[in-house]
Amino acid sequence: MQKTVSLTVNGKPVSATVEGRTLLVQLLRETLGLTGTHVGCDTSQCGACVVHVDGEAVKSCTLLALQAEGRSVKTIEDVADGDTLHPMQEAFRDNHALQCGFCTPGMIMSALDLVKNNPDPTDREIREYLEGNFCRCTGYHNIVLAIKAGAAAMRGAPVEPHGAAAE
Amino acid sequence: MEMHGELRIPAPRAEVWAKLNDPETLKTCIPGCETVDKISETEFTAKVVARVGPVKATFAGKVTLTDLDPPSSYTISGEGTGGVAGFAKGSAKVSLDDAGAETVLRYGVQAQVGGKLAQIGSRLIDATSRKMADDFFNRFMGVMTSSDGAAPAS
Amino acid sequence: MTEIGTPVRRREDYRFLTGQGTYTDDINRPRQLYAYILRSPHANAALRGVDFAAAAKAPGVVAVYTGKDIEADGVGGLPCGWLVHSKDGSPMYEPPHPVLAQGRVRHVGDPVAVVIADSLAQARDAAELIQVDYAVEPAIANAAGALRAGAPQVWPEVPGNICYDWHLGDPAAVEQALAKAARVVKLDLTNNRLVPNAMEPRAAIGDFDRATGEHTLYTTSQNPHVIRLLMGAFVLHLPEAKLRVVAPDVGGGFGSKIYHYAEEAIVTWAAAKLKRPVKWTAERVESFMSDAHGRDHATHVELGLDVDNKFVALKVSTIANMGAYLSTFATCIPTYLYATLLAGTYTTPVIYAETKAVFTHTVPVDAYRGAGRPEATFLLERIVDLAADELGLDPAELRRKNFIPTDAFPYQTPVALQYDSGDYFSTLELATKAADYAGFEARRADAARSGKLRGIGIATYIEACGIAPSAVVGSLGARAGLFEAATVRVHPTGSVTVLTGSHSHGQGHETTFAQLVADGLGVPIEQIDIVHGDSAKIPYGMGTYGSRSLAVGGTAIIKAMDKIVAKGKKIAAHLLEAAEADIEFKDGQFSVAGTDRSKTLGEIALTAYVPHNFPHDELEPGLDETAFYDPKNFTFPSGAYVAEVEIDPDTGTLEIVKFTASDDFGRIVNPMIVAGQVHGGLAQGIGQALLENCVYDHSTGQLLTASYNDYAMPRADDLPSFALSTHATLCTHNPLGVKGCGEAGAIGAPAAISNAIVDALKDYGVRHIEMPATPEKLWRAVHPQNMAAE
Amino acid sequence: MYEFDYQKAASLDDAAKFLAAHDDAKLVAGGMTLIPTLKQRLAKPSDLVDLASIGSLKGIAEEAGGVTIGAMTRHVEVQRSDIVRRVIPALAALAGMIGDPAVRNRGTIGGSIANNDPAADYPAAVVGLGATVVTTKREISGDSFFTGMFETALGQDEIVTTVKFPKPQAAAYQKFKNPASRYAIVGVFVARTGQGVRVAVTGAGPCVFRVPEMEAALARSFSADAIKDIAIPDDGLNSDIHASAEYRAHLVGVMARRAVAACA
Repeated sequence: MQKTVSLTVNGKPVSATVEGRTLLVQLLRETLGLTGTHVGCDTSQCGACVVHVDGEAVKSCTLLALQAEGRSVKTIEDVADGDTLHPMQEAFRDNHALQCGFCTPGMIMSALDLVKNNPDPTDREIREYLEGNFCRCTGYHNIVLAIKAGAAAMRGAPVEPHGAAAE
Repeated sequence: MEMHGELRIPAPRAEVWAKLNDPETLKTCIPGCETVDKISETEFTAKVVARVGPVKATFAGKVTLTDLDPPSSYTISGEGTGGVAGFAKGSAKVSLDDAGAETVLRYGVQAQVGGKLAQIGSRLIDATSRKMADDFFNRFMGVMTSSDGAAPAS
Repeated sequence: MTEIGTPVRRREDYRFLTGQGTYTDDINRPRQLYAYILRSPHANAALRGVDFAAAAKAPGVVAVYTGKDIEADGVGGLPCGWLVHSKDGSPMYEPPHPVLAQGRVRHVGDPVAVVIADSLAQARDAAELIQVDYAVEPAIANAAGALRAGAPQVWPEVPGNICYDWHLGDPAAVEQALAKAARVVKLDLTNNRLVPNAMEPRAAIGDFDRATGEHTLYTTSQNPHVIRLLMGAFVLHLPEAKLRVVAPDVGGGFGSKIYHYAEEAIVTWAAAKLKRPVKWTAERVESFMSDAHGRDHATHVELGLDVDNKFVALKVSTIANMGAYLSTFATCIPTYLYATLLAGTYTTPVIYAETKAVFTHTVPVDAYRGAGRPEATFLLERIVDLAADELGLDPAELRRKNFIPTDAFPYQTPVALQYDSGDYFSTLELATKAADYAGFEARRADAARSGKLRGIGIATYIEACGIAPSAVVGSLGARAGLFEAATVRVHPTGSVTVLTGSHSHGQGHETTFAQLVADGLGVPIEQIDIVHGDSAKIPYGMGTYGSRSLAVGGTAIIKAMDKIVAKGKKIAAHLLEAAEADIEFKDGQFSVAGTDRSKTLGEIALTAYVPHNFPHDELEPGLDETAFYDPKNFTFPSGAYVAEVEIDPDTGTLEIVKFTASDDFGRIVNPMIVAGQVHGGLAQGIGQALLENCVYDHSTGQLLTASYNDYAMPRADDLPSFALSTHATLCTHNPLGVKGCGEAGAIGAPAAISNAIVDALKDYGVRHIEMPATPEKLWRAVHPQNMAAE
Repeated sequence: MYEFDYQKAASLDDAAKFLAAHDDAKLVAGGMTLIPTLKQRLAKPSDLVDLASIGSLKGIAEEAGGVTIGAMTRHVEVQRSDIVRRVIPALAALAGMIGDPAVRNRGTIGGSIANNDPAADYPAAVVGLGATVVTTKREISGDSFFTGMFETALGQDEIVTTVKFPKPQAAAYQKFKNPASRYAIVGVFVARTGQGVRVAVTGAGPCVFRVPEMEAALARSFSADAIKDIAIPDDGLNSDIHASAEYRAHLVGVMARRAVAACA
């Protein structure tokens, strides 16, 4: 049965007709063309699909589009300010925290969720927070550095020399 | 998965044997069984709805009785396909021995699951098989001990 | 201008960071249909019938195809790219590999039918209506089991399930040396089966243009030209000129996206039949049962040592699981990319290796990051450590004693390779120093005081990268050339487009290659564009695998730039009225030696395209050069890794306290990217050592690890930060002196971790722990009364 | 997924009535288990009844010295709740070990206990703390709520509304995670209460269970040493490719001792 869902996506009101079984990620990718959010698994583990719903990180592959009714969804496409990268995106670039880029959008959305709740996370806290985000390319070493640097930039702390370049 | 067990049933061996060969009893005892239709003395078709937590899969298949040695032992085997869920096979070697007025039923169960259930649910295969076997023989015990020989409400 | 050696930030990052990458599944074509592939739930079954009448009538369904349709259209099977011969000279058995099963399925996941519908949901709904009548037969999933008498036969034509029984080296010399050895150390070990698990699942879109007759395949590939050749020539019989293969942004490969897969042929074929685009995207559970797996060896190894503790002989006998069919390059992995590396970093004078490749009812096995070299390194570094333990020697000392001396290069090994350069002492020294190897016993004692078992492990490795040369590999059975191609196109105002046959799926070629060009032509990096991945744009190239891109693809770019500079000099000589021999090129300027007269590259390019004043007698207009580079030899990166681990004996839980790596990659163009490659390789190597395992039920062939609930992927909190260093000896046969860095971590890490574990458990008499070293295995090792239960 | 009708329940009453009338309808709370199952087509409910808009099911309150948690309260809220962290810090810590952050942002306590996955964490807390599960029909003691693998005392149209956790004198949860799924291979919740000691084990068996021998020994002497010689029989424990029953039995002992030590 088709139903109409109305929500806010990246600050803009959106309405779409969906099936009960339509997932939020399908609405984003297929209906709205926001293909920055990726699907990497079927069992809600890899985190490539993480977006923010009402400011919190959720796996958009494990949420029905209809469950997002009336909510505010933010995807990777709305993180940068125009052409200016968000400090967390900048930190990922500066610390070479991405290779193939497939996990990156989910990784950044999770990183922002972490920093919102913990503005100055330790390495261990970052590693534990990434339990639901898999990366097969980087070995996470530079992702940890990037999130630390991104968090520092976001709270206005002096940016520490980046480890990736130093090596 | 393999498991073994033993029941002491307060009924004579011939009666236990008869129930073990009775489609209605099988239907009552196979967990989730919705229909059992007899094709021959040793072959039945069956429909079983398996529920494991959020999973609910309908298996259609066959129940066969082999190695018949009335009224002492047989092997009861079931094999069904559950669409996308995959398939399941199970068999129990059942033997009966007199113990005074009672009967001792011994069983050895083997189970095998394939397809999607094995691919994504391997952690649950053993526990589910064990539970289904336990349920089967518990229900059988119930059938044998209820006064009218009918199945207890479950 | 020198861009080489600097950590230039990646130019590809902006699009990935902002969600603007274009991966195959992000592409949608007008009027696109969706394919869902029905796969076998059985490991071995005859197909008595496939009834799809109901599915064909289901809502939205456009077509249902089975093996019969494939056969009727003359669609060929997937070819194998390397012919291996057995000891007796007979060729391997090469079974048919139909893109949809014909008459029989041979592994869980074998494609049986494809449903094509207006939506994916409709295709899946309809697939459930297909009734397949399987006659299930016994299956065999493990290679050793498949060799036993009476085992189920995967191919009736292959009694005993042996694809080939291959060998390398001199068996008599090895037996003789072992007989005379002062000590022979023996070990049986397995190299666990892995699933590559690039985070982007495979996907493919077939498109057909009726007007031009052109077929286009968008696919998650590491080498679009190879797919075009194999699919065009062997499977669909299409002329290459009418077949375009595009590999857009690809989300990781690690080997698994080298091969030609059935789905690529299915969507291309179906799109032409239906005259509509057809898209297929794997679910992760499908990836587990259709992407080529990696490794899966069972090996017996013997190392002989003389009284001076010098290695005198090595004997290796391996059973390699091929799966049910031969994947594209499966056959060369446990042979030419494996046994040839068994000298490692050592002077072992005689080596004999034999490999039985065995069919089983499992997903085909092929190259996965490292491909043969991790297997060789693992057994070699384990047996060396075991020898040190038996002899009561420091493992570092035993290694140094047997290293190939730094002045012995070029060094010919007894297993066919000639190493051009290396310095194993320096990387070992760097790694052991950084790891404070000398101070370890104090840390072990500290850990023991808090009830923990600490161990340290060293592994050295050598790898052969940039597989080459074509003539040699051809003589060994390769059915492909192994060159690379590049076009350097200088535009009229001096900006540059490079078209490369290498393919980037995370490696950062768009940056590293641009650094080469900025350095070579003196053009600002912003004015350089690197194009890859589209067979319609780039010259015929071989793609990216085996850490070859910079050494082979990069060299092709250098060669093309050399041609640009040579032609530029001629044009400059004409413009500047000087002798060609007097023209120098530096930092983007062509100058007459000893004068201040010069022309920029842009001026030269403009002259080449607006050839009013141009040496027409001598030259053609334009400044656009292509080079094909076929390397003279492999490159030989090497290194030394040190792992320090701590085990909780109560639970068997292991923590990597420190991981130190020192690598020799030759010249490094972008140290930031190189470090990233090492990090990623280490994570996969550590994953193999501690977490990852593809498990089949041996008696039924059921795949028990087809999701992340059961296949343990390394997560951030499973891994430490890594301490890296490099020490360069230059490759002597490519102009850059580069060696390749993509696989090193995955090659060296498993042995380093395993050696550390065995060291931690040495008081318990442990000789070896099979990978992955799970907590339960480690707990059982320290509680031997429980061993029997395993 | 198979197609279903999505219903947003306006009230508990509505939801219960709908369930009573539709045999194949399923409740969805956080959906963290249900939706992946549906994606694999391993269930075909006719309707999904979403409890998300029922405000009365959400929230955490300090009541009768303990903590009452609404069924639709998410793991992240329990993990971060000042009340839970003050009154039963072990419960907040347990909530923080479930799944991963994005899962904790959606998953709910009611969904978790109603599902009763044999490796879920919450059942250990409910039984370990001697909590009471309040439903639309009755109050059920934690000990009798979990009846078997994925089975609970809930009827078809019965919905969990709150869980009432009494405050223990001390409590701790120790979890040994499955390296792949991060579910509990073994999780042990130990609580010292006015009525004695409770030891509840998840992950090890088909359903959460208590260990009376340990409870008795700990009642005599609340120390890790007091239970060091109590061996858990492996008979009937779970066995899979990740851990044998024997290893799980061993881990129950280790995790229990660590939980006791963590109570100090």
